Amino acid sequence: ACGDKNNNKGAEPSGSASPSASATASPSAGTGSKQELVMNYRADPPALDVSIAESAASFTILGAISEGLYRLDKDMNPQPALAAELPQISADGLTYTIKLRPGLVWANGEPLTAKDFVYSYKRTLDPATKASYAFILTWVKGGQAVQDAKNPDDLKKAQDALGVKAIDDTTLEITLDQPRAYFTAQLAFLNYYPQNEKFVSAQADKSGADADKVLGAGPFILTKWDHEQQLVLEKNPKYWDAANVKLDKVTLNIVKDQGTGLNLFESGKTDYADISGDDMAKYEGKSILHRKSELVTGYLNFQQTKVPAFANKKIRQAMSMAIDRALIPQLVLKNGSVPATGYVPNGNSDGNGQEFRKVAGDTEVAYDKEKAKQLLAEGLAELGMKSMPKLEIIGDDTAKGKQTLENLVIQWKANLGIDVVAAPLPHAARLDRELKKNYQIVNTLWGADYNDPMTWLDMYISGTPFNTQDWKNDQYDQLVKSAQKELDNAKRADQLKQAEKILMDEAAVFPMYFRSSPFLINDKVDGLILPPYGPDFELKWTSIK
Amino acid sequence: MAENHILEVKNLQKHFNLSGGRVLKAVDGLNFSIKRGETFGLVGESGCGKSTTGRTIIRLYEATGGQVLFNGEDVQKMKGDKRMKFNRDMQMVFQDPYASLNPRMTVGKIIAEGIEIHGLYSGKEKKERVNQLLRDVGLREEHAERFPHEFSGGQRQRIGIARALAIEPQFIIADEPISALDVSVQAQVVNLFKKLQKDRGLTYLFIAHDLAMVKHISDRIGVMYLGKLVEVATSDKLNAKPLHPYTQSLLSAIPVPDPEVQKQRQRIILQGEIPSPLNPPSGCPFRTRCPHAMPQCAETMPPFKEVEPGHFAACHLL
Amino acid sequence: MGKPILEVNNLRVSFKMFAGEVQAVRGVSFTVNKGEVLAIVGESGCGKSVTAQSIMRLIPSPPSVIKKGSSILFDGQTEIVKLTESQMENVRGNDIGMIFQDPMTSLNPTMTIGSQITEGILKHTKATKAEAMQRAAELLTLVGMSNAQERLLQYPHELSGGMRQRVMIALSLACNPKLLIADEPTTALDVTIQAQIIDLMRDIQKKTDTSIILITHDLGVVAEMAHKVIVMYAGKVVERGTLQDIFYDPKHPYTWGLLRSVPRLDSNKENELVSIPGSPPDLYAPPVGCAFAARCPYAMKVCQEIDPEHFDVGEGHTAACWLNHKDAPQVELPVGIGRGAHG
Amino acid sequence: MLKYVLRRFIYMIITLWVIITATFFLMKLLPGNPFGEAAAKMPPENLAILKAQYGLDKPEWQQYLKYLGNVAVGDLGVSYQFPTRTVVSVIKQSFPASLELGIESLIIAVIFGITLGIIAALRHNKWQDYSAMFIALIGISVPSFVVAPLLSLYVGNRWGILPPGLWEGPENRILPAIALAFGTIAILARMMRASMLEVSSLDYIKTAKSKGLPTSKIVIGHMLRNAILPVVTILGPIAVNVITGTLIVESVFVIPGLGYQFVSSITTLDYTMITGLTIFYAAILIVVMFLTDIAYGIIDPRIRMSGRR
Amino acid sequence: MESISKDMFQPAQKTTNADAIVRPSLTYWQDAWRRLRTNKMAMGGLFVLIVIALLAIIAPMISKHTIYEINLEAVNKKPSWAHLFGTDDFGRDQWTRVWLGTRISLFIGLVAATLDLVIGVLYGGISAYFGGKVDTVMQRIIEIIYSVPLLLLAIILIVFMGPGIKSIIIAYALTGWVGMARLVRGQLLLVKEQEFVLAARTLGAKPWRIIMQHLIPNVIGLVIVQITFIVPTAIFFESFLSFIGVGIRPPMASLGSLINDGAKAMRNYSFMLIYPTIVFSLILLSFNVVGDGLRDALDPKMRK
Ligand SMILES: Nc1ncnc2c1ncn2[C@@H]1O[C@H](COP(=O)(O)OP(=O)(O)OP(=O)(O)O)[C@@H](O)[C@H]1O
Ligand SMILES: Nc1ncnc2c1ncn2[C@@H]1O[C@H](COP(=O)(O)OP(=O)(O)OP(=O)(O)O)[C@@H](O)[C@H]1O
Ligand SMILES: [Mg+2]
Ligand SMILES: [Mg+2]
Repeated sequence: ACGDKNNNKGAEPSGSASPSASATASPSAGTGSKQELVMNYRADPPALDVSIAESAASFTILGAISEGLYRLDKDMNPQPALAAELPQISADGLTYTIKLRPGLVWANGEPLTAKDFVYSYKRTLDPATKASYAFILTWVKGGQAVQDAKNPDDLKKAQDALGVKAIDDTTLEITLDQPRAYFTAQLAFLNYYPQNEKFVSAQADKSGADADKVLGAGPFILTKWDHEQQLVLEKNPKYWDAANVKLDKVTLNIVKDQGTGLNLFESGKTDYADISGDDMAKYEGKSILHRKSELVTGYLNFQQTKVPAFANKKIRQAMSMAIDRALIPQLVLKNGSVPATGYVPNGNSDGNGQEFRKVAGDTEVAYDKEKAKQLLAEGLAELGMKSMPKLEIIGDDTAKGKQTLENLVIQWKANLGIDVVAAPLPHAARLDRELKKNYQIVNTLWGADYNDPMTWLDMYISGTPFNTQDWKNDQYDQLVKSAQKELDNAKRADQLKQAEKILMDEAAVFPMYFRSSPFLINDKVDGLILPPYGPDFELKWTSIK
Repeated sequence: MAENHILEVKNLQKHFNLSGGRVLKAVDGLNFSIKRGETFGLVGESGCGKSTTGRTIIRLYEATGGQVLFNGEDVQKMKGDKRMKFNRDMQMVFQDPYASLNPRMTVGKIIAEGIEIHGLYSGKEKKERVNQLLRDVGLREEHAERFPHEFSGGQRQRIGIARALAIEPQFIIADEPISALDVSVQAQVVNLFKKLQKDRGLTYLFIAHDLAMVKHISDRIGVMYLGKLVEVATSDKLNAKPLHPYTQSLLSAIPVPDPEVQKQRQRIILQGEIPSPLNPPSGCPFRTRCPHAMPQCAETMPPFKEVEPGHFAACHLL
Repeated sequence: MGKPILEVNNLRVSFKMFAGEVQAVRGVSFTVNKGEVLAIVGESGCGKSVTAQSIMRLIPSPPSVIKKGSSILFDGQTEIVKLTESQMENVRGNDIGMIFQDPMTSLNPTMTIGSQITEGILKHTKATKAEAMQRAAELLTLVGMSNAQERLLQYPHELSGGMRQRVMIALSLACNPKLLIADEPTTALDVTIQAQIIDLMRDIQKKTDTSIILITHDLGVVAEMAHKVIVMYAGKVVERGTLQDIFYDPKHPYTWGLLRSVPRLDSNKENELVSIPGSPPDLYAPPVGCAFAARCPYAMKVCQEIDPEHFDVGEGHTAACWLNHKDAPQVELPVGIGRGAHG
Repeated sequence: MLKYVLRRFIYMIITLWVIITATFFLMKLLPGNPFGEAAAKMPPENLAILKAQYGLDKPEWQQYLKYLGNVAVGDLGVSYQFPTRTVVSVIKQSFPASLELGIESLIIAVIFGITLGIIAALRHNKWQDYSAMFIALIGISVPSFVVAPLLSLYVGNRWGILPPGLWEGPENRILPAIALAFGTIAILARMMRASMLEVSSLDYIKTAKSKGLPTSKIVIGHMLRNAILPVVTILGPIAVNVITGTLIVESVFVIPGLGYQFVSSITTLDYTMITGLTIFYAAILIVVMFLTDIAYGIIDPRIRMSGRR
Repeated sequence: MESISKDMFQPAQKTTNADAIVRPSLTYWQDAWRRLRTNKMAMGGLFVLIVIALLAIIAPMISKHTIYEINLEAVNKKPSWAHLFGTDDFGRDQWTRVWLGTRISLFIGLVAATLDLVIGVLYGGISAYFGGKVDTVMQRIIEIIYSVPLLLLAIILIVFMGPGIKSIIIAYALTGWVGMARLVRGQLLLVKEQEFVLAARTLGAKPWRIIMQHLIPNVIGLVIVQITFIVPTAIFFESFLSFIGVGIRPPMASLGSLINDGAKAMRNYSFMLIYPTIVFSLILLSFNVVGDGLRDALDPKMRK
């Protein structure tokens, strides 16, 4: 989602072939040593409720306490979890039939059946639940109707018509509105997890608010939750795969300051710390340093209604070309992020089994300050203007956010001779102005909600809420819209590739970097997975050597 | 009322409200008047309400009850220009010379302040006037640039007098202007007061606890005890024939600067505790220390009656 | 009268100020004997309080300095000028008590009377708290305050000026000092209370054989209490003698001026009071000759050039005035001075 | 006295009401969407439903009255950002740590600040004065965002003397309390010095000396109480700030306090949280101010008598 | 006693010997200035302040470097002759940045001090002088201002004014002076009961005159001490605002924001923290010694 709120600290790319970073290549069972792990965690999660969860923090913790039909392994491949095997997909790609493992139970001992999935989906889609990720469930046939229900009757009707059925206790059938190539992986996504109706409704509006208000069927149980201070996870003995869960206890201390986090790590008080880019250099080459490249792109938007000059392609190109975007990861972020080579980041699939970036190549405008000057002059001439109006760039007011703005302002001044004023704002204020299109240039982020180019490209269809810069290109709209309906994955991937090319050629957005984040992980920790999107880490296969 | 009364005080009361709803009757029903050009002395022991009387007259305190007429006008009702005029016509010399001088102002500024407020002189004239005043009160011109703490008590008192004189008032309330001074300076100051009175026709309300000096300077004297006047008479009459037992003891207690005379004198030494104004005795306030106290004294407050023409006293013995 | 309890010799005290040095006390010498009351009189600002506070070593330093050559010998053995601050602590309150000029500001507003009195007792004796309280109550009764037990728990602002002054006296007497310095103890009080307090001090002095240095400008009080008197002017002693010497046979024009300034009970209101014209010299740079010369009606050339030393004019009676020189013209005692002047 | 307390209590209520009103409407001036960024993706109809649930569709004065009613019964509302958490529960959970740390740091600050101030005043313009004031100046010139990380890095990590963070045992309290006390020490020391200098020249100090009391007794018995008033004056607001938590010290030392909640509620535009926490803060502030006034009377009996101040 | 010629005992000519003017006659301000000048510490402080102010004005102007250049060759270099204070993350010269930041911080500090002097002292003066209901209301207003979170105010300011120095100063003007107002009021409640205030009233002095001439000069010592806190407080207030985005806009920097950034970088590049902190501490130290000197100089009793 756009700059998931707890996670805008900057990142870096890695050459790693595997899309996720993992503490070691081969998870091996720990023997003898105490299977306890202490970790820093950067934020207290909001409500740990499957329907409402929207932040990486919720995804991470719920991922440990709870489980979906599938769980992504270190290569981001879905492994059967609550499901016994991979789904049976109908020929039209619309119907998924999934067998559950027999004898599944919730952590409180109650049996877990296919009905719990049906309940979960209906609850998430119910407008009263106020689930912000409900849109992901509208992929299920009839989902949109539930979302749009205006009164209880409509709602009841729409819920009954929803394309999800418990054929029996262990068989679930899901019908989609259209074929989606990446749906099996999506079934590992938090919002497709089951929920225990009895338990959830008993909590009323406090569901997921405290340790005793969370129920899962995952590898761990949340035994303690001191808000803003500490969460403790303990092994769930009733978990179907308990035999393969090595860790007995995981303590997560909420540490917001990375400097202190590092102090805690260095003084042996924690086994895992996220660190800032500035501190990374010191650990370069050491085995405790781990990097995860994320499906996150940092980019600039130029608002065309506010600044009519930005409707001119040459001016947009000039603005982009004047920036040596390599400097942002190098001088500002220093966390391993790489200069962007397009909009869809490295590691993102193309929906057809391949990595989008590899297929699409480098579509980004190259840094060329001479050409930029020339383009600016031409653009201004076309518009009959003498100079650019006074410009302001808004962005987050974090340390790195401010430095990024500073760097851009300097480059525009030095390379293009134009004055842009930097206006760092609190995150919420920045986001508000962005969404209200009340900006001239904005420095912003987008992170994948699911591993498909569509999560990146549908937002620039003209008139959609995230197309805040008011860029409009009919050809682009057409390409993305037809890809949305395209059944042939190869063709679809090609359409999306073309669409991105248009986006980049037109300089509609200016991607600067693909984000990556550095972590320090104690060498004794084995099998801790750092996935590129969704949760921050995956604990199930982790052990202490 | 006679035309020549510059000040008339009628049933003046000043009560202080203390916390806990207690009321301190600092001044409780005073009646006296002062003729133009006269010096009225007000004596009484510490805390009997002398300063409060003075301050209420000059409106530093709002009276709780009663009236103060200055040149026939009710002081409490003056506003605006009238009030400014009143501030010019009536001045006060404060009891504590040091506390009444702003420690951060030079003497020159202190004296010039009234002149500035009333816009009397400016520039060179003002400076000359200040110098003149300094000389008048027996200080030197170069003192103008010094600060109050550099002066001795007597000199400070003179600064206070110069400040009061600066705006040429008709009436001066002198609140114990001499008690902190040594005898020779006392004499200087008293002479100064008298000289000014002669030259400018000033009227004084002269507050003190030292009867010897008050007797010397005043035409008439009022004796206060615990917020009330107990005796009023001309200076000579009071000296010759004090009526109230308190006045009698006051007069007898004045020490005489002559060792032999002093040894022979009979003094009336008062016994008993000085009552608190918060909790005044019933009836006559003086009865707790009075050598002649009678049962009647505890019951009723003796009336303030004119025993002889111009000689008032409040005592059941009379 | 017994042995000397205090011998002050050539005491010189200056204040170092930005504009120069204020020579507040310029060579003061006097002796107080056991059981004797010595009065110091003199014009305001002549250095009485500074002298008194120097004896207690209480003048703030800086800016003040006690000059070299000054000597304050207590009880024939203790050289106060040389004591360290902590040795001084044992002298203060214990050997020498002091009553300050202003009772309104000399008591701590945030402490009860009782604890202010007992503090000194606890410091100098082995008394317990309760004993000290008992002693404090006795002292209050001694200085004529009723309800002593209750008073002990009151704060200074709850007392009248006279009461506060009596508290000050009680406080200074707490440890039966050998010497009591009373700096204008009755100035702020009306005559009836003043009379009470003088009586009280006399009583105490007689009973305990305490020596007293009484500083005052009220010659009436001096006449009533003192055995010996020194007259100070501009930081110097100008005349010293017995009470009778000073009142009936003064030998210094300044003393004459002082005595004549007092309004007499029978004085005529129409007459001006006799005062000494002019004001004392600036102590930043005292004049070369006699400091009083400029105001002295009898000033001679020598007065303006040479500062007079003390001339012996009787037994223990000295005056620092050239008029007492054998070559000087004879001057009549001005009217209003001498026996019977205040009849 | 009772009457005075009662009157002050009424003032307190009025002040609090003004603050509630001001915050309530000031908050409406804030930009943005109180439901967080996820709500941005919601279709307008859903957003309207959401708004209706929070009563945001009603006219503002109705919202205001309803809110006042709720506050009166101690209900400060539910967080917009985290609908499962009420403002009161957040306060309950975060305030204890802030309070504890605040009190600890105040104790340190008062002890050190006053001692330094006294030393400086007693040795006015001597080397002790200069060194005490130099220490105080370092306290002012090195802000908490430098002190706190430095302490965590050196004392906590490099030298390993005390834990660099986390809120577990008593040993975890020391560094943050020191970091928090740092600036306060400086302010108190300077205030105390100035005020002691004034007191030391007063007459009754001479009286105390004349009894032969040693300096230590004079300082403790006579000067301290009379000099402490201005210190008490400034200590009030400082104390409130300190016990309600400070973002930097809390985040550096990983303390689950209220300071973070304050800042994050504002940066995330969590309306109810902002208003609720502000009311809480204001209430504490007003009470502390009141206690300060009472303390005046206890420290100086003259003030109790006249009832002013 | 040596013999003295007889004619010495002739009556003297009246001279004004005793009346000789001895002490140099100076006005209050001349006097204060003279006293300040003899205070070595204060003069030293004043000198340092002047040097710092001059550097803040001149150093960025004569520097070869601007804050608008990125130098890849010189990123995070330790101090050297080329870069006296080292270089930052972008290879910019810290010397230039520190002095530019000093310029801004000094400005903010001085504006804050002025606002405090004007608003805070006056407010406290009025509240104390009038007392009673006026005081009650004014004190409640202070409580209200204390209570409204600074951050909330700051964010509203960004919304309406955008980030920048103007917002900082407005935010400060709205809230920063309350401490001073309270302090001044507290002290004045004692001063106003003194007799010299009453004396001024009997002269007919208007409240304004009494507050300005009689009350405030008598709390100047405390006011100066408080002002010496205000300067650093305001500078950090600015950096706090910068921290939340209402402060100085990058690439401009202030001392506060440089120290803030330095604190983040201290683990790796301690010089980034040390130099701005030294400059800042020097400013404060000088402000304080000058303040103390001024306090002494303005107190007539401290004549030395
Ligand atoms: N502002 C005030 N508030 C409360 N009580 C006061 C106030 N001013 C004076 N009093 C009380 O009123 C009484 C009279 O005081 P006042 O100052 O008039 O006495 P005084 O006769 O001038 O005594 P002194 O000779 O000591 O100056 C005293 O008991 C005093 O405590
Ligand atoms: N702290 C001080 N700083 C400067 N000069 C002082 C100080 N204290 C006293 N003096 C000066 O010393 C001289 C003597 O003062 P002292 O207080 O001894 O006078 P005094 O004889 O007690 O007068 P009074 O009768 O008015 O109390 C005065 O000229 C005074 O100006
Ligand atoms: Mg009086
Ligand atoms: Mg004296």
